[in-house]
Amino acid sequence: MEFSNYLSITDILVTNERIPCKFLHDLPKMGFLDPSAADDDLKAGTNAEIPIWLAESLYTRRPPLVNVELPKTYKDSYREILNADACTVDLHKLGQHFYELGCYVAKHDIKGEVGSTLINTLRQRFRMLLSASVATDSISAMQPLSASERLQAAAAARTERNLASWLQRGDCPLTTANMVANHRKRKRAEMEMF
Amino acid sequence: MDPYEIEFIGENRIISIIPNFTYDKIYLICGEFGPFRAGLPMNVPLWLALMLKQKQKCRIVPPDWMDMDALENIKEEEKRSRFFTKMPNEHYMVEAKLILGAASEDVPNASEIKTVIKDIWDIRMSKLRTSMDALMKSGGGYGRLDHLTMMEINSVKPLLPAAMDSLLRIQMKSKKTTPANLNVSSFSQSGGSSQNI
Amino acid sequence: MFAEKVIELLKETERNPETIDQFNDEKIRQILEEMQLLFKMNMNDANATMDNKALWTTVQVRHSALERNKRCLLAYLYNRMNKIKTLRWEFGSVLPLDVRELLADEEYDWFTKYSSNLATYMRSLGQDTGYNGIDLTENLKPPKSLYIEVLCVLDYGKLELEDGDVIMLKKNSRHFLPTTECQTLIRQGILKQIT
Amino acid sequence: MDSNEDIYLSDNEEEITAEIVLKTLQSAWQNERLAPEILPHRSDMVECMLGQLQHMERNISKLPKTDLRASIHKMEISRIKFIICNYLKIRLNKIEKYCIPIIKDERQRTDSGTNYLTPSEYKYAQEYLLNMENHMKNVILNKVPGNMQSFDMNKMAEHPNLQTHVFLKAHETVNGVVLEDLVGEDEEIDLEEGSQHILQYKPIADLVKNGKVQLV
Repeated sequence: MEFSNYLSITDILVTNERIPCKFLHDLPKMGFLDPSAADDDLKAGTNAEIPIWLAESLYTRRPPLVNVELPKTYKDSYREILNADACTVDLHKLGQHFYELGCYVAKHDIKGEVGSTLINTLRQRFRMLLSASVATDSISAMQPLSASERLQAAAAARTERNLASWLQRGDCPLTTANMVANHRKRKRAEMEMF
Repeated sequence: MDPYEIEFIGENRIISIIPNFTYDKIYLICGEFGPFRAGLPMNVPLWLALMLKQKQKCRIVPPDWMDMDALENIKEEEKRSRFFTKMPNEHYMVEAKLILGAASEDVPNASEIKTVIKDIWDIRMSKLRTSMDALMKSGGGYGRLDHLTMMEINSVKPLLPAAMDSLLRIQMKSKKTTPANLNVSSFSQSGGSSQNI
Repeated sequence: MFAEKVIELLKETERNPETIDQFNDEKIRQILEEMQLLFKMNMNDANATMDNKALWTTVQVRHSALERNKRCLLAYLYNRMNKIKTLRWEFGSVLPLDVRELLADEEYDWFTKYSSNLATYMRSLGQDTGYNGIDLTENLKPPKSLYIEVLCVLDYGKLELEDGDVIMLKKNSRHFLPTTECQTLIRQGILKQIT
Repeated sequence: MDSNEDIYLSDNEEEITAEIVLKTLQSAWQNERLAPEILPHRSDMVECMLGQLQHMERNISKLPKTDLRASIHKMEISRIKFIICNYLKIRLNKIEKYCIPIIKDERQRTDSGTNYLTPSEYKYAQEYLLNMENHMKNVILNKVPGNMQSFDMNKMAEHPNLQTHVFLKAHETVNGVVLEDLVGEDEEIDLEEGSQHILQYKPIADLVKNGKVQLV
């Protein structure tokens, strides 16, 4: 999980995920927030899925304009599965930003069960990251990982590769800078298209 | 860090060589070395030893710890112990790789020695993975890692610290009761203030 | 939904983390237009809140959307600034034309300013000891040997070495050179180390 | 070619050898490399080392090109230049990334004379931030609706994560380091001389700065 900040693209994409909310007040001209309604205005009592950034901004108004509800992935039935054996779950399918989204909704979960499920899940799945980092078939080992888990496993795999090549090689070769090489590659690919 | 940077740090270790030339003392920034007397052992930093070896100006004296019996003992001890045992040298893998790579003819039983060092390394690496998993399961906030060498510590970066960071982050975030407004301000300012001395 | 175009823009950027894309002028213009429109709607509704109090919350919701758009646009620009910095460290202060064309005019201005600030800083290094500055884009890797063998990848021309010797770097020619004098050309992809 | 002549540092009269300067610089480099935040600068060490290198380079130029000693000295110079370049470059990276809080903290530190940045670094940081602000204004901020055109430093600021976990080796025994535990119970640990740990950076930040521990 990245240390989030105002200019972080990752964080912006995470806060674009939708969560279910219940509107507590009428919102004139905001009917489009609920795709199932045809009215121009949004009525109090409507349920709709809206992006986290919007939900947070509506929730923090005084008085709050919405109630944030738990997405089903964080409700009892899923929590039971995760707590039993988190390693059997395909987080990529369940929610690419499982932990990040979980942190947002955990604040709205008074009993604190979401938070402990997240921690449990992370602890259990650490060994999946360990094995994904050394897996020979890295594509299938990476498949069930969430977006942030994939990044961590990929970074660990890079460490493994660097170490393995250090153990094998005698020298430390100088190489073309990364962006230089990539731009040259792209240019070559573009030229070949014509 | 890149393994080559740790190798670079390890190259500062002092080892013994037997030069085949005679020369006055040399005054380097990292210390004075010599005089060089053909046939007489003397101490130099590892990087200098390798440079002279490459120019065929010396023979490298294998470090004391590069000895079959000693290494077999270490290997047995490492297998037996739940914990990491103390290595004869905090850059053992760097020294082994460089000396055996550039001057294997100077080391008696070089290929056996290479194998046993690799065995020790492998045992320790697999122990390291098990202990990382145990650390995460048992708490994941703090760990003591005596006797691990820098190269070994580096092999768990960024995986272990990143996982511990995530754990802490989830604990902090899911605890927060008052959410801040996302687009108006950054919402995880926990690491905000810098330290003053 | 609000602020969707800008998300497309960011997703685009995420797809190619290793290269910089053409500055998306058109999409940015559209997003700025969308913002002006939201703003205008808000001005109108704000004036009408006297009659309809509930409109005030609507105004606030739109304002959140405006802030969101602004945050996304700045993040897009900032992400590109970081890539442009990398260009300076890797290509040097002169960009190849095909790369330069990917930047907006303002971005190229920023590149130039970044580059000259960096140059001023590097020149200031070691002044008290008689060095005329230190180039921090060199010595990036731990040194292993003083000389290395290199292959020239493209026709580069003359290279004058510190000792005064001049060599011709022609495509496919091989040379044995001091590491310190060819490391930058290797980074720039003109020479390749033969191992 | 005597480079081990004793050298004096301007701000304290203590005699210190080039060898010690190099060791100090190397450890400063390693800490800077591994710490999340910018550390107090060691430009005294950098300047001193550059002086040594300069002296050395002058002497080498008097030796024949193929002289063995010349090669050895050149190699050592290369090694030290690598450390210096890498050290300064890592500092620049942090200065750019965290420029807003760094400049803010630095202003207070300058008043008390405990500044972390060298004058050149400070100038670089200010210029960098100014360029960033102008660029964001030119491309985006000046074109958004009137009431939201400001460049808000507090929002824009990116802070180093001081709670990140780091590896360290204790140079001397330090007792009673308090780890913040979120469950509410703080844990106290002792760092014995020579022991190694992984823990949060924040509680040991001062120990890094005063040299009691080394990041690894």
